[in-house]
Amino acid sequence: MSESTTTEHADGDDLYTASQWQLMARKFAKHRLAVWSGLTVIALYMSALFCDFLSPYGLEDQHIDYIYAPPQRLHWIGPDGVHLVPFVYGIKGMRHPETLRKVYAEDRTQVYPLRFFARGTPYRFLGLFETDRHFIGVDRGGTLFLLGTDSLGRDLLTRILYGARISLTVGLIGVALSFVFGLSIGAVSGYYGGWIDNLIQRLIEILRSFPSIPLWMALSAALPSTWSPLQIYFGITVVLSFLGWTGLARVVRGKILALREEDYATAAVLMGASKRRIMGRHLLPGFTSHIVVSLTLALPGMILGETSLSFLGLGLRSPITSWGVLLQEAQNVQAVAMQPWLLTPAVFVVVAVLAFNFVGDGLRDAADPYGR
Amino acid sequence: MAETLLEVVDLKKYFPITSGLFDKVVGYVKAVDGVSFALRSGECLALVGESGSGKTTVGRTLLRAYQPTDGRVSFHLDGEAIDVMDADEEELKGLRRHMQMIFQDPYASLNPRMTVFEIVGEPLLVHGIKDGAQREERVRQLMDQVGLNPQHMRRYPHAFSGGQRQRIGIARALALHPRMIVADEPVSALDVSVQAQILNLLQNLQDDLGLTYLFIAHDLSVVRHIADRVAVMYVGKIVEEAPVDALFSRPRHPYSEALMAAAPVADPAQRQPPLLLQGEVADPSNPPAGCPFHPRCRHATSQCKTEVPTLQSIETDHAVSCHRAEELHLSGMSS
Amino acid sequence: MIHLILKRLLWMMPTLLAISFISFALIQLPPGDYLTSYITALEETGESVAEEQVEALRQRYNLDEPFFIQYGKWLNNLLPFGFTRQDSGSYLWMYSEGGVRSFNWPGFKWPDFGMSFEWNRQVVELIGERIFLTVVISIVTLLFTWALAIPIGIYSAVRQYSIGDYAFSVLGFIGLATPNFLLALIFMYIGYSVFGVSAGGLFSPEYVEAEWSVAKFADLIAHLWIPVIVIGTSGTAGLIRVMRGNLLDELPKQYVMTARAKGLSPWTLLVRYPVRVALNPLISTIGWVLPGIVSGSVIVAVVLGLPTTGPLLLRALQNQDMYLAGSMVMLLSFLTVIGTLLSDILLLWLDPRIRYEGKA
Amino acid sequence: MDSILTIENLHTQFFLDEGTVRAVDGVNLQIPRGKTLCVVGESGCGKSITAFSILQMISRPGRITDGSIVLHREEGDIELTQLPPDGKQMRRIRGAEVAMIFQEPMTSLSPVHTVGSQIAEAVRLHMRVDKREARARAVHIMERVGMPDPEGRYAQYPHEMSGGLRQRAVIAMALSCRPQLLIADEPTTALDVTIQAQILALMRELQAELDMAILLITHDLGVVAQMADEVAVMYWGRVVEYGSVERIFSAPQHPYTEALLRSLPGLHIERKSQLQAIRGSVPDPFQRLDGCAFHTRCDECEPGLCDTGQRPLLHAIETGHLSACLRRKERPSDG
Repeated sequence: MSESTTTEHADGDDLYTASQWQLMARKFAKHRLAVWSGLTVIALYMSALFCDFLSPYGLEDQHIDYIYAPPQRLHWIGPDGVHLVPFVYGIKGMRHPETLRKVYAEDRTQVYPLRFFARGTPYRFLGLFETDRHFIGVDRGGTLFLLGTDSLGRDLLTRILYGARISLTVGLIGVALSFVFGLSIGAVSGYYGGWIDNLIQRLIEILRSFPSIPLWMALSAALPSTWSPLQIYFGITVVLSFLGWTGLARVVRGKILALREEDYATAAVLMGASKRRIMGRHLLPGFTSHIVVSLTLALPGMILGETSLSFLGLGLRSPITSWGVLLQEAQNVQAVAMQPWLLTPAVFVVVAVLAFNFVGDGLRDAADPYGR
Repeated sequence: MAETLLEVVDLKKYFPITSGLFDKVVGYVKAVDGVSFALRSGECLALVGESGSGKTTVGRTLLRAYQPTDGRVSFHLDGEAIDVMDADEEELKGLRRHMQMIFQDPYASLNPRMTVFEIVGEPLLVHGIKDGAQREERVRQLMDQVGLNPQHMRRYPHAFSGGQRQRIGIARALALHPRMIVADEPVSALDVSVQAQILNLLQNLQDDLGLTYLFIAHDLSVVRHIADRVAVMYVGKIVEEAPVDALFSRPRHPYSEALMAAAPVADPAQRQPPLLLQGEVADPSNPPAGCPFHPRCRHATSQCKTEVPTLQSIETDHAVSCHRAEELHLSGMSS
Repeated sequence: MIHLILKRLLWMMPTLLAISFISFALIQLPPGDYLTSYITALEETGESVAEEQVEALRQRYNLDEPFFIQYGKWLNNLLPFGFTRQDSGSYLWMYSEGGVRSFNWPGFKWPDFGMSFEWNRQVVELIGERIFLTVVISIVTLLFTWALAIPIGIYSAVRQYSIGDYAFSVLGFIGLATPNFLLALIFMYIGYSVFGVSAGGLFSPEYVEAEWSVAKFADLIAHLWIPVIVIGTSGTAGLIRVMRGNLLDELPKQYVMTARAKGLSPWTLLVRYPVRVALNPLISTIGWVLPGIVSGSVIVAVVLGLPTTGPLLLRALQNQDMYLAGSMVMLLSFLTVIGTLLSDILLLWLDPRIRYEGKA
Repeated sequence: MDSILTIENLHTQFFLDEGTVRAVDGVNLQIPRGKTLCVVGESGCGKSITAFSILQMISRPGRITDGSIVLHREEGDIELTQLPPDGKQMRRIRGAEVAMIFQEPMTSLSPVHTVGSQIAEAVRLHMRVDKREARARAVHIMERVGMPDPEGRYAQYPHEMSGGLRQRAVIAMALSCRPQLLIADEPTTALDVTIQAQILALMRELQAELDMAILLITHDLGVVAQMADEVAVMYWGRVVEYGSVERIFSAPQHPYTEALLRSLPGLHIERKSQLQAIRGSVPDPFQRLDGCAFHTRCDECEPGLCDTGQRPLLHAIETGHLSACLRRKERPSDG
């Protein structure tokens, strides 16, 4: 060779030896909104995991005296000056003389500072050991309803935190099921082609022409009412994934068809590589990032699906607590008008769905670091 | 004369065209329609033609990247002829050691998710060299051989320029010590200044390793430089086959003549009004009757419109498929 | 072109058949049969059920037959043509040996979707007007979605990364993330607390039972916008992304450069070339926008109390009134399939490239 | 020299996240009236961006940052860089006085409009004619560029035509208003050689007929030799050599031009010999280089002279022949 053709670059080897995932991570990190959303998602899952510790009360703790109590405000400045730790005033309920409905007012004489690691309803921490410490709480006699209470006087914040456990995992399991179906069916469709492909494509087309909510409604209405809450929960995830896999199967199939035509796949065929190797080493890595993206984007759909179904009373039912189940209390305008805080679970739904969407969007932008 | 390494007889590759309510097959694109040639050990045979001539399909079909429609390809290995087209998986894998390919697009031909070591080492791995150190040693040697810095073994393709990528592709093709390489337009996607580097590399490798090339190209000046013999293709068929000198000094098929006249010569002193070839390349799904070139041919007679000419030897090593080959006096590239 | 349409029509058949099958499977899914639920329902209201009445119903719904035969008979009933049940109560095609009496193939008949147990009425009667209103809402929503999404999408693409683009993107994402029913609740809440009126329904009280008239139609239009906005929001957000993406793909293409090099003004250039091309794939999105709209309308209708199929479907499902529910799910799916077909034909008509491929 | 267009010290830069690309970095050019100027260079040298800059069709993130482009016309000079890019004046010039054709005939035409309507639109934009007249003129010019059955082709869509026909249609559109200057950006690169010859011949013919100047942008030195009157060689954003086609090919003054010509396989090179390749590859576009940009690949590079300071400017070797080599400033030689 007469000449050396490698040019040395000042910025070093680093960028050149970065793998696909490293490049993706770098590109993703530049997408600030996506990074923040990612942190939000992590925070949501963390709070779902530690909900019994984070919430001030137990899931089913009822406060008969405080039915439909509005959210209590945290104060820093009291009659006696500025507090270092925020506090709440005690609340007093009374009947409205005309409407006879219960209204609540702050009792400025009672000051309950926020206590960290306060004692409260006992629970098993992560199922490991018994404890009665909660992250926040107030002294006996006071109440801490930061997001108000429901028709049975249960603390809404507590219930939302517990609800996250169900609402955020329904999607995960649904997506996991869709993933298994979508990947295998899509791979078969794309790799074998021919009549199998044709058949699968038809099936997908048919499933996609069903409007999802009516179909979900019908399927979940068909779940026997005798089932246990756990069975219902899994039943709903299966129902949700019934339509979820089609999108993924399409992505997988399309990618396989496209990548199979790439010269580097042909090169692998020509070196005598086995089908398994071509699939595993050349085709599959070509679309894993796309699968991650479509999974991320499928999650919010599942969360919305659960919420909507439960809201209509066709999905999860109490005693299971999910965001959708909590929203059932806000089904009519009167309830919303009188107790608008009952809509707060919806805020969590929106935030979670938004966060997933932004993460998915950021991943999609980062997914193909080799764009020429 | 050197022994024959590869023999292709009446190779055909048709791609079906479907239409109608039930995707009925209504016709075929006859991409390769009865091509025969032989590759001699150590030579470089160039396959020349315009788009739609089927030259790329020939290369891919004889390597069994496509299943052929018909035809026979035999590979001569140590005095034994192995049938490529009927080889089963096992035989084919053995054959693939000896027949490799270099691709046109230096971007699409390298898996962006594998390092150079993994790309160049993959054929070794597939063919049973499991030992990592042994593979690394061979990859190092290969990278050196194609003029790449072996220290860059752990880099991904995106770190390399077009020319360097093409070298990686060449190293991969060389990994198993092949006897024959199909080079499909290996320099046409490269910049002028890099093109010469790769052509030099290909020639050096041929000299050092005794490789046999099937060189698929459309650039006649490149072909003239690197090839020993040339086969000119038009709409799925070979219309002329000859040693380079013979073809360039005295082509015998009007299409070969037209191709040469159309190629722009990099010399302003040689500005002749080019021999204009009217019309466009025929549609391979619906080629004209008779000689497929007749609608564009200045010399066409009524015979050409009805009778299909066959490839016939008119001199030693010089075959042409034209009814009027004997009588026409055609001019090549002047020098 | 005719070939392509015929081909699509032909492919539609198995799709519709499969939809009907899945719908029937849905009817069959709940444990127990409808007769049991029917009897329970009747007994709850205090009526007693005679033995022979039960037997007659059992006969009518072929409850003793195997699944596939039940499906076949159900299908035969809902086809607008086919074999009619004879007086003897037997089906001609089942008992051809027993002597052919008469049959009216290929005459036409009204489709029979079966009975609603809860309402004790023909399913067809129950859903007739509701399906019509569902179609009206869907179409108006589709138009609304387009009318909003196309200009915004164009703006976002042309002014990529501008403040407006970001604002629309964020709004769009929020629109995507907000469940339909929440939006409906918010609208109703605003209507209730700010204007003191109920935002629900499609008609003012005086028109609910009225015959169709110009005034009733005007009243419908006046009420339509809230459900349309509520249902259309998420679809609009999605379509804005699609339109923006399509246009961003088209803008750097060479034909746009060529047209610009001709000396076209920026506006004419934009509308005549890249927008025109970017609109075509948008038409094919009807295929997925439409099921979304129909889906959304079901939930929104429940919250807003619209006289469409939604509340009826929900009630039917809650009461396991499965003939009614299954028929509705099937009809809604049929609607989307037909909508998709229409969009395909529209696309075929608009895009010369597809027409050409069809010819080849 | 009577020129139609003068470019002085043109700088066009692209502001990307990864850094600034100085795509055009101080280009000086004069396009002679009624003649063909070929701009030749490898991919990324800025030749196309120069062309787009003339028509002020640089879109974000790119911008003309410095320099002037003056169009000389009968009613007086006009400085294009002073005009608002999509203002009325600029639009009157585009298509009417300066027309442009592009590389990809497959994508140069809108896929959803008929070919004829796209040509007629150009006519109507710049001439006061009604629809019928515009159509007649479009058909006429389609016939003139050698499209068979122009009446029938008028109503066809681009995908119903071959690449050659499409490029003819694009040329018809560009020439419909008889421009003074035609900018052709790699007009034949995507075409087969025989079709390329037809299109180049057509361009020459129409040039003579309309007395128009052509700015032909290409990487193919063969096309340059066949078409050019004057040649500008570009490297890394700048013109490094300018001269008549005869001088450039027979006595190149810049080492880059020389090396390019030497690296070509051709009739003057012995077959199978080593080509004189240029080593290395074009520097990374984000890089900043001191001195002559070619010094990283130049065999004559003199450390301390070529790799420091400002980029060298063009200087006259003799009348009409300019070069930008620091070392060969004083000693012009015959090639």
